[in-house]
Amino acid sequence: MADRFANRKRALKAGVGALLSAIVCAACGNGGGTGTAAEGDGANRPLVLGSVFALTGPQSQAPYVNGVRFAVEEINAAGGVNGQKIELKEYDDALNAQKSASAAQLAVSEGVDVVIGGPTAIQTNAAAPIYQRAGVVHLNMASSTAVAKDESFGGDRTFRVVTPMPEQIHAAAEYLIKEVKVKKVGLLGLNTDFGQNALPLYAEKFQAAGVEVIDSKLYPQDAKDLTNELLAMRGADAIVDWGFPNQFALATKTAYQNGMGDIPHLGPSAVGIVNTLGLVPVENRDSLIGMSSCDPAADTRPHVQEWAKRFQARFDAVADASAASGYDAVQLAKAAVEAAGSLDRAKIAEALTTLTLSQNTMCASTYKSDDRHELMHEAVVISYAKGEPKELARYTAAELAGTGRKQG
Amino acid sequence: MLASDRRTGTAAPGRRRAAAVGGLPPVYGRRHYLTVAVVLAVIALAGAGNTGNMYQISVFNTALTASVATVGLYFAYQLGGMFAFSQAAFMGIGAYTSAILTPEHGFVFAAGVALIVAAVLAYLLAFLLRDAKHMYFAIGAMAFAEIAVLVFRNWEVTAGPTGGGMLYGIAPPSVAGYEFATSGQIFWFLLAVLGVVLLLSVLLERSPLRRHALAVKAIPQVTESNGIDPRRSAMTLFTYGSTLGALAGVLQAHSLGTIAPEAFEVGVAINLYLMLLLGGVGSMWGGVAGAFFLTWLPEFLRPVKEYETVVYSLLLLATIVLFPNGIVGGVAWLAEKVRHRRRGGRSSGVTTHA
Amino acid sequence: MSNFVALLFSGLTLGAIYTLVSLGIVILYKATGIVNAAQFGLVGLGAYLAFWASTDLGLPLVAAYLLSIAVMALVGVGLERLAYAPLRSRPVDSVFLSTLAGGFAFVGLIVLWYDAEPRSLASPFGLETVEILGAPVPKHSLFVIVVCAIAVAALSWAFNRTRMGRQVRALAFDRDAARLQGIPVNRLSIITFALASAMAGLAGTLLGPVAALTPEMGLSPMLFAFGAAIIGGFGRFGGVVAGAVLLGLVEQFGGGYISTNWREVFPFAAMLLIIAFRPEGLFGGEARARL
Amino acid sequence: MLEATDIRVKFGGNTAVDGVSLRLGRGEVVGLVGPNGSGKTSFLNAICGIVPATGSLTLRGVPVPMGRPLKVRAAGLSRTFQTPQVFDDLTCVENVMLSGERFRRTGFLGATLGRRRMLRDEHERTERARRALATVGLDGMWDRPAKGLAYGQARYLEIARALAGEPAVIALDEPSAGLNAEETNRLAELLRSVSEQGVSLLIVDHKIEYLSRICDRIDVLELGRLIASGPPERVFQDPAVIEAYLGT
Repeated sequence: MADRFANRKRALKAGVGALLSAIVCAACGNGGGTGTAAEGDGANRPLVLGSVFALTGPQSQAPYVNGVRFAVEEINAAGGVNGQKIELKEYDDALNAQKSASAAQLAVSEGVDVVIGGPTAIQTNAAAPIYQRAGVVHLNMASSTAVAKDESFGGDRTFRVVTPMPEQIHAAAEYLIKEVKVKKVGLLGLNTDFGQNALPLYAEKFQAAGVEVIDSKLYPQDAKDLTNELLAMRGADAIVDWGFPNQFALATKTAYQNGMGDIPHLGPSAVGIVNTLGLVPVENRDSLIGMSSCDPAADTRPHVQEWAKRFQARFDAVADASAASGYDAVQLAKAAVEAAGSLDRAKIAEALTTLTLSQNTMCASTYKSDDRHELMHEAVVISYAKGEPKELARYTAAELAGTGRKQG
Repeated sequence: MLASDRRTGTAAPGRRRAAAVGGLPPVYGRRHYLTVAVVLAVIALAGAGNTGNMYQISVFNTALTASVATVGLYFAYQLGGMFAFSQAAFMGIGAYTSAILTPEHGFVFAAGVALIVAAVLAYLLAFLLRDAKHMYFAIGAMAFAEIAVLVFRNWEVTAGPTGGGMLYGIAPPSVAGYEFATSGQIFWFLLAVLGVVLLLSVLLERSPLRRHALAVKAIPQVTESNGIDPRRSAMTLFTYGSTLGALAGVLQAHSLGTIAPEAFEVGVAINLYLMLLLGGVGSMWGGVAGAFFLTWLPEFLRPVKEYETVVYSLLLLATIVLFPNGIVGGVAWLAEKVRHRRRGGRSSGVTTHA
Repeated sequence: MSNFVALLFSGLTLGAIYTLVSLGIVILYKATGIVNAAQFGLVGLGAYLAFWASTDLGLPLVAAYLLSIAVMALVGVGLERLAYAPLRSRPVDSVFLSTLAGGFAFVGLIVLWYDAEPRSLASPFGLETVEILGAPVPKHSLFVIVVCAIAVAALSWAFNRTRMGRQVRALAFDRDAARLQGIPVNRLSIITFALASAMAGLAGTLLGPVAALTPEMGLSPMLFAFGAAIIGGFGRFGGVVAGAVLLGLVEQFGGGYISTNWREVFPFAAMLLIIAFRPEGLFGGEARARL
Repeated sequence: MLEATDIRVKFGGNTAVDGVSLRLGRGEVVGLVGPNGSGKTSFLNAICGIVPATGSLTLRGVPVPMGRPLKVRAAGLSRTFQTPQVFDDLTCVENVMLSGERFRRTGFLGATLGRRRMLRDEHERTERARRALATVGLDGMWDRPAKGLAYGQARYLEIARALAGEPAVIALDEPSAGLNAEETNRLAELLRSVSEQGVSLLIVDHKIEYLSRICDRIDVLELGRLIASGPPERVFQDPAVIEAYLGT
């Protein structure tokens, strides 16, 4: 969601270059050459890694892209995988189904072995079946979809690197119920699959724990006013708000203005972005709680803090959960290839099902696939009081694994 | 039907173009069927060359789907004079209806129902807005589109308020037991559908409907005092065009395998308009040309990464300004120039309304 | 009751913003015959300019607002000089489409300038509220409403009382006749372009603190603005204002008392029905024939 | 053929046509004259149903509702306009084909399922259109786009379109406007031959001399009222009429 360019002058220069190259490319006609999709073999050739995210348009997913780039740079600098440098190919799928499909097809036709991408359901729904059919190993970033083994379009080559949303929701509910000891909650959510999938799960968890759900409301993506929604939440001792950063910020401001500024206001990893972008005045962030796979900014592990600094220096951007997941996805690919000892995709997938990764991972402390190809089952609860991210609670695989089983 | 055209000698290609053949006005003498054949042949050749490359083919499929929608737009907007900002919404109506019905009743039946549903809704909308002209109709259609998208998003039937209106794992098209599973097979299926659409559209081009529509668009009052109901042709053509939109939606849903409300927002309709405008609003061929041009353009622009949006819209503006009659218009103009030279300056009266 | 008041004010705030965007469109149409669908890009640009002025230049907020509006006026002049010429001769609907494309060009530029992530523009009043009939009403909302009221008053004065206003009205009534009478068409079109985009900028700077800044933030306000213009029959300011406020209130109260999940449906349904049953707009419109 | 009684047209406050009654027999040619603003065109628009009006109208003895252009046309009254209204994008033949007395099978189904019969109808219409064009002396221009026509030709094209509808009555609004003397004579010839085919003509015009040649009767309007009616020679001697004209 967040993206930053190193410096704008360079960006604009590049823009001119881009215009030219665009014309040249239009002249050269072909939209992308065919590559060799090598199933099997893998005798001394580099690992071809695809990074498929939305780079263009008003919703860009640059943090993932940067995370992936960063990992590839570091790994290659350290000698690569099996003595071969990783060959990174980046594709733009512009957050729309048709472009996701064509980007996936392009990646496949250019012979990627492992592809990392699909942070949203739109992208994943369109692309996952294509990778699956082509036998490409797919490290998926969408927390809200059903993608995983033996779901309708997942399969033996599809793995999920981020914590499934149902498990995040389980953790969040646990926290509010056990730690905050809420009696009444109000549920808000974005009126897309993101919020729509989440709210029923929350309602379920809270009702099971005998917590009263005051109201559950969805708001539009371009909401310019959330007075309605917040007024409906009056009387709650906590608000769950499953939205994207700008609506979450709007909700926070409105809550504050309507005298609900002091009750916990819990959201997804978007809260981290609200904090880093300062979408809410710093004095109004005390009630903000973020639910995320991880948050490097609040992570106490020294190697993560040190990594976050390097990342900041490299991209002039705060390393967030997305960046960390992107980074780890590459580490997973590397580990799998090394374990497989070849670039045979079947073997890579096989290795992913068995390996356990806990060295220099920046998001999860440990990645270990379960029988549904979910590699991560950890979640953290972050407080953003005074704008300083602080870890309130951390939920481990032991506590979360499988809590989202029936969901998707 | 084609046979009957031929019997009256109106279809025979190779006759002097634009001649009053068999006693009918020149439009019946135009080489429509030849053009359809050529268009299909070109696409087929270009596609067949790439059936090996799934990426190229998938882009072709997107373009073919878009072509169906833009041809529909040509009839609703250019002939019917209705500012059809609802085209993407009708794509959605088609896509959801057939995606939902297919598992139970199979592709063909589902698609059929989808088209009927869309046609009925389109006619009702046209009837509701029958007195609204130009911008007024545009905004009305836009409002309809917004409502449609909200319905996709919030209605239980369309994976409503708990699934984001997102459907996936939609079966590929299958006709008479034969399933078009791979992108390559889908390409040929889409091409065939486009062919049918073009032929059907040619039949409308070569009929009183076109004449009436053009007249109504020009001076409605006068057609009325000549005994032609100015609303009738417009509503017919809007319905036809929107139904083609729905057909495009059906094709998209089953060739992509997934649909989401975002894919049918007004922005998409605007894009369809740009396709028609760039291709040449003067004829349905313009729709096809524009669809292919605007589908490939972003693919060409892939290397441009984050500058795509701005480069894209600048290129658009440039094309709109430089080619008022779009690609087809430009080509026709060139062809005319060449013919001019060859025949020592005798114009053969080609207009961009080819 | 307090709910009602709260919704009333948030509805009025939205209405005020729609009004500004809408009036920009209507004025430009009256003076030049162009239906400018690039307005949404200008709204975004205005907001980002204010953001730039307040953060990168570190100006105090009000100054930043004013600077943005001033720059937007210049942008308007630039548009008139560069973009208007090729459009002058085109039919109204292809102009509409070209300007739409132009609007997306602005979005692209904003993404290049301040990438795609949401930004936040502060209000001079921060998050302060005042108590009205038991409802906490954000001072910013009142600010928006007041500014809009002043803008409308000033505009209608300019249009009905000044010579320029009369000339523009003459243009709107009969372009060619006005030309023949030696009305300075070019000067007027420059002025109105500047005015229209300045108003878009104003709308953007006022909308910024309400929601967050995103490159496409102007899109949905523009749809409503067109709705308002249509309801007002592309004619008298009063009609446009009424249309805009109506849409704002319908959304808020529809959302508040019927269903939030469907809240966006209500204003659009209202538009659809009004266009269907009062094609010339609720308040009549001189422009209908030509549009 | 045509019987209009007590036609009234009001624009806001002022009355353009104030209770005018008028009847045409079969093949009769009536000239409707009067100073500018005397309500001639308003009267035509009224009986053609283009402007809201009161009064009653019968065509071929059948009563026709006011303000319904389609019904008026179907009942057998077609008209031409002060400035010729032709469709530039269409050829001459197509322009004329726009006016058929019936439009069955001209819709979507006609173009697709009912295609063979539609084509047969089209042949008929084309033939009729060509005959009409021949009558007005535009043969050979069949497939020319109407865009290229000269003003006079456009006028004739419009008349041909009116004729092709095989109407009982044709109302012409200043057909001689913009024609020079020689063209006006040809127009007169044409109109007479048309009337000889049994079509009644209601001609609004200024050029008295050609009207007096072809008209069986002249009706004079002033300020929306009928002030004189009768054979040309007598009407144009009528002092009231002269007064009205000198008045302008």
